[in-house]
Amino acid sequence: MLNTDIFTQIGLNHYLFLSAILFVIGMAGVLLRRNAIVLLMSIELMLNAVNISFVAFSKYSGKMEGQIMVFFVMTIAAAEAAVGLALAVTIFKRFREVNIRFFEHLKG
Amino acid sequence: MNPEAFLFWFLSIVTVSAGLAVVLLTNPIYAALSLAMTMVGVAAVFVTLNAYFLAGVQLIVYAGAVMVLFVMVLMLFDLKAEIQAFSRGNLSGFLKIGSVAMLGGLIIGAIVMSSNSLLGNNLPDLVVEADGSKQLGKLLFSKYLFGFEALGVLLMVVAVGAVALARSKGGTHAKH
Amino acid sequence: MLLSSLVFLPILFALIMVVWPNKTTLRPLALGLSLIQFALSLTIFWKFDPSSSALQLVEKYPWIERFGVNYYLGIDGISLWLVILTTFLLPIIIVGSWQAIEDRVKGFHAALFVLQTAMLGTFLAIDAIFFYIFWELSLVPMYFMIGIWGGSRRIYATIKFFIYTMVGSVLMLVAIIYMMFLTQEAFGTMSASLIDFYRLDIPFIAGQFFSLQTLLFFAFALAFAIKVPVWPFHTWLPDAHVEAPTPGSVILAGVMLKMGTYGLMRWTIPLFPEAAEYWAWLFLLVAVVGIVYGAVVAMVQPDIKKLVAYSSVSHMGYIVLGLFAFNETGMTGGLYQMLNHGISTGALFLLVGMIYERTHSREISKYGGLAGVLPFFTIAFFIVTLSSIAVPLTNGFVGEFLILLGTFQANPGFAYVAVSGVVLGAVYMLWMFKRVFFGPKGELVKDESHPLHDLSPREFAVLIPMGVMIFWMGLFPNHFFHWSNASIKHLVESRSNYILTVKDTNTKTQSAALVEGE
Amino acid sequence: MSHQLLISTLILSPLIGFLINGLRYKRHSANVAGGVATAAAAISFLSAILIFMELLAMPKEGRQIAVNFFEWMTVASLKINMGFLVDPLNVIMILIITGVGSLIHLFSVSYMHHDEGAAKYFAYLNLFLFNMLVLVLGDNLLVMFVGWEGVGLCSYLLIGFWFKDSDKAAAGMKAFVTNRVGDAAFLLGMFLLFVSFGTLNFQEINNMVPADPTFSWLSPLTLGTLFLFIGATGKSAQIPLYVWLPDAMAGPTPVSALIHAATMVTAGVYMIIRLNPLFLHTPNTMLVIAIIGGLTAVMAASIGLTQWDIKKVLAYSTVSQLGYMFLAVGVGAFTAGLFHLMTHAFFKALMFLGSGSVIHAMHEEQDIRKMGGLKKHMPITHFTFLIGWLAIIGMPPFSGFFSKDEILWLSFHSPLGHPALWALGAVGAVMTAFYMTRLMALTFWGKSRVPQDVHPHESPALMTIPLIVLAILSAFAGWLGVPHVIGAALGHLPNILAEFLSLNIKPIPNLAEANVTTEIILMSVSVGFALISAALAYHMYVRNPELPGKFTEKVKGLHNFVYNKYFVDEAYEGSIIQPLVQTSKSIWFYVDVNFIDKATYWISDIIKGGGSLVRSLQNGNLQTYAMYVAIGLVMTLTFILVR
Repeated sequence: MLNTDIFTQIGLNHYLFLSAILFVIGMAGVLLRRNAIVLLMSIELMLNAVNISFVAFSKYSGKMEGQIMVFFVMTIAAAEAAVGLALAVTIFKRFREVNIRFFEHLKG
Repeated sequence: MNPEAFLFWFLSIVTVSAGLAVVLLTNPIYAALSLAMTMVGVAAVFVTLNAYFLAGVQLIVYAGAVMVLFVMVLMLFDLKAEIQAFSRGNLSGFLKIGSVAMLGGLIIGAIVMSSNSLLGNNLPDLVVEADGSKQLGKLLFSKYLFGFEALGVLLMVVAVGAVALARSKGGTHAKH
Repeated sequence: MLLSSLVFLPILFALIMVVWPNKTTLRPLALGLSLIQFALSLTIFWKFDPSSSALQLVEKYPWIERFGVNYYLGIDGISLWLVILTTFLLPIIIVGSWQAIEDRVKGFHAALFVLQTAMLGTFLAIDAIFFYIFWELSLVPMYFMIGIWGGSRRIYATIKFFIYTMVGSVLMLVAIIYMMFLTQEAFGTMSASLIDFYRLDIPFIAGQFFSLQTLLFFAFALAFAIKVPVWPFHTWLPDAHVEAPTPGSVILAGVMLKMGTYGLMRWTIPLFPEAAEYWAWLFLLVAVVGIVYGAVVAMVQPDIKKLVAYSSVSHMGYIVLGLFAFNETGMTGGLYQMLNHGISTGALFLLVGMIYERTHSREISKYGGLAGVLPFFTIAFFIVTLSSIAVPLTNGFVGEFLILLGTFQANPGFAYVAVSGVVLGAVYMLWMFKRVFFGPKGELVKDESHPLHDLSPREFAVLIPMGVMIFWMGLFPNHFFHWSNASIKHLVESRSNYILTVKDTNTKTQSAALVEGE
Repeated sequence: MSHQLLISTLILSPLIGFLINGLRYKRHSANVAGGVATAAAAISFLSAILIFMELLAMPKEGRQIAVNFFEWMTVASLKINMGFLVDPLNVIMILIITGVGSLIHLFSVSYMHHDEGAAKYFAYLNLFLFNMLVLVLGDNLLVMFVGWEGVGLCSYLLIGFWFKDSDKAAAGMKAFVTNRVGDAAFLLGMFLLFVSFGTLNFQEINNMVPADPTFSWLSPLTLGTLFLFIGATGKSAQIPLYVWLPDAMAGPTPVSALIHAATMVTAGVYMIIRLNPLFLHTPNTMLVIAIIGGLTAVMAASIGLTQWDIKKVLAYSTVSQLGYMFLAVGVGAFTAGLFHLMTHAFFKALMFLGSGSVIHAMHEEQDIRKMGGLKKHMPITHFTFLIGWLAIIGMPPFSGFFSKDEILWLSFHSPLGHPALWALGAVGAVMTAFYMTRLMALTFWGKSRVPQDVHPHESPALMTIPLIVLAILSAFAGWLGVPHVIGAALGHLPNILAEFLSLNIKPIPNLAEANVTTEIILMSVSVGFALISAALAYHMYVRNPELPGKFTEKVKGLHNFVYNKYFVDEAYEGSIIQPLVQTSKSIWFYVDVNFIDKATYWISDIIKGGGSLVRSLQNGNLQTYAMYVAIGLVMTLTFILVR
């Protein structure tokens, strides 16, 4: 008999799994995509994944701090997106290019 | 299958596939739209976790403001689907995918291994009250007031900085 | 205050050099200051008590109390002569470089004075960290001296010189820090004082390389061996010498190499007596190999300066041989040979520099018949050659004889081989002498358009003190032994349990007062 | 006069002469320079005579004057005084040195008249005297070594005096380096003695020598004496280190007379005599010394048979005669050794000066094939040379006869001797008679082969006076050491020398009573054969001048072999010098430059390689950096989980 509890009894772990998968997907985007803007999007994805964890913990431990943290993370994410995009705009304005491979000035 | 479970599975499938789409679609506009979809999914997940206020904020801030910003920028750039959306290099590509997969596996493994010690076995079903927003507000303006204010300052700085950056010609690479 | 002023006055002099506005009076000023310094160093003899093996004229002030690091200067019979040698050579170098250095004169003299501080500090510091600072400081001015005023491959030579010495000294730093922790374990408080280091009892296991004392011994010994340089680590020396300007070569050969042998004598041997004894064969071996190797390689050098550089390798081999004989004869000979080498090789470099100034070549094959053209130069060169090949009544003989005798007493086998250096030394020096000074006139000497001038009064002024020292040290070595005997005797006799007492500067007067009171 | 002052005058007056001439060496006046130098030497000689008289005035047992100037080196148990000791042994030496030295100085004044470096020459000559006196008078081995090296140095300077000629400079260097080989052995000998006795003082060593001889080859004393002997072979030109002496003839001829005949080269003999109790203690060394001495005597004499250069002949003759001295000391006949040293100093100095006179007359020509018949041009030179010749071939009653005969007899008779050694000596004597007669014949007698443009003339008085004085000494000095048998025959003539030296020289142990008949037979045999060989040489070179050519034609191979000095120089060149230079070059190139130096490059290459490897990680690509973060996360997590 297949134990179906794992499908029916949704608990903390399920949310954590979901968060992990989203985080990994976001990370894959950061590593693999070449478009700077998509890169930024992937970062947003990772942040959101983390947020899910926070909220899940908050719910299952009964503490509000998790949600507070999510609040902060969102703010930071918004700020980061704003700055990142501003940078992307200036770079694009100068080079007409948002390909991340194009910016390798940190080369040692 | 109870409604809760159904809702969870449905939302997770939507969120994950939208997330995948963000990474896999070559056209940035589609990626952006998929991201918006993911945001909405996440917001819905928040709802299932009784974090109504956050769900709202998520929709407003992310799916609203941030996504609009992204789309605006994309439109500004007028980008087409890219011919080479993914970075080149067999070895590094393999390494990247490999390391990402390993990381995912490891995180999940970690969760499984530590699930017993995380919060104990008898998890309370629902602890957070329905009026979580009130508690959140109280907490935010008392205990975490300083962090809140600091965030405010940060946002201010970001706003000024972003404007300054966007206005400058050539940004950090400008030649004077 | 005497030692402090001796060590740090040169820094002040260097500052004066830098801010001095008048370029023409710069050299006389530097000469005057260096003479003041020399005179100051001579006043040590008034205060120094040669009958005591203790550390004298001690100055100790806490510096980094948490780690037991002190500002700690002291002098005894071992360092006394090296200090005098350093201060003696500086005026000579300044006069010797009167014409050799033409650009950036200010910087050059400032570097000389800073180097002086570093060298004197190395010889006088009794605190390990303090010592290490001076040890490393000495690299910097030398680096600039070779790098700025050097020959065509000077950058290569400086980097080689710097990295070589650095590798060794970093190991030494690790060992010093480790020993500071050992003092903490042993005495409860951390101390970097050499005197506390001597009191440590570091476990030694014979035959085991990875035992504490052996490792520490090699960490120190390697640093010094590279500086000396002992045989397989010698390749930086010829390059550095060839590229260095004359004054750089003189100071490098004259004093800086002695820092290595002084280190062996002051640090390595008394700090790790068992390990030193156990591994003495290794040092005797490389010393003997160095003596023969340096000599045979010197023999076939086409470049005079390189020849002298390799002869240094040979001579420094003698010093190490003497030190590791572990008897009074050998050690005294070793110390004496340090002074001899400073004088005679220094003089050789000066002479090579003088002829280089005239012809701009150091290639032996381009010379010949100089003796007929430059008689005074030839005489000077010949006297220095005699000193270098250790002809009796010159200083070289006393040192070499004592070293070989000491080695023979301790370990005849090595002495039998080392004696061959006596023959080979004569071969390479005299062969070079013959090719440069005798025979028909070489292409550079013949050249009618560039008539060569014999020694100028300035050059006489440089060489006469050297010549006087050569014969004085050869005829009356006891004048010199008198001041170092007690310390060397103490070192040899109580080597396995070496303790350096500190002589209170006031005791002398106090006891005198007591006698008067009675 | 106090002893200290006397000895200071003796030693320091040549030094002062050296300083005076050295400081004014740019003035070219040979007369002034020579005057100063000769005066210095003469003052020295006068003080030597005064010292000698002082000694004679002393009671026989206490005949010694010890003077200590200052402590030279004092380290631990090593205590070396700058101390000098005069006793009967070295008073003879200083008389020879300063006496012959003064004569040679005088001779040089005229001989070096035209040389522009005369002041330098006289300075060196005085410096040599100083060093030689230090060598002889030093009361310990180290002070002796000071002189030992010092005379080598002067020899170097004087051989290479005409340094513009590369060969002459090379000869000087060869002399110094060969001597240095000996000196290194001398040092080792000193170390062994110091380790054994704890002192280097001659008297203390001689007093401490154990009574019974040691027969072990490896005992420190045997080794020590052997090493000292090797030192002596260097200085005194014995096999295997004799090669420098013939080349040393590159120097001015008076130098050859003073340094390379009369004084310096005898230093080795003197040193052994000085330490005679010690050498008697080690019979093995004595045997080696005797054999080497005998062999050198024969070998050098045989080379002398074939040479054409007047100075080369004399040089090989000197080597050969030194061989006799070593033969003498090797069989324990120290008195005879010193006796021969003295007579040899007279007649060889005489002959060298005579050859100098000839060379001077011949305008620097040294080849005896271009001489002949000089007798009538240079009567005084010829006459004095004749006396030297009679002395060296051992013609009674000239001095060489007495000393050589004493040596031959003792090499046969002494318990340390052997008939074979006597035979070597006798063969050497026969050869000596032959080549010296040949030299006489080719130079002075027979028909003149002098080139047309050379007009030989008698030398000035300044040169002939020393010749005459030396000739007188060569003729009569032999009577100082009349052998016992002759003395007895002539009515109890005492052996003055032996008696005078008895304080310093240990008698040969277990010496049997001399058998008068044997002694006379042996004496007659050696003298007889020498006479026959001299007559043969006269016959070959004066009567039938074509005969030698025919003879050498017949034994061409052997003649070539001997004429080329047994190819010893070439053998040394090929087996030692060239390999040394080649090995040094390859050591420098392959070991120093390409191995030791390169090894450090390898280390730096490894570090550099590592650096560029790490550098390639930092490629400036943001995503790669992100990947490192991911990999780091993976590793950290793995670490946490696995642990």
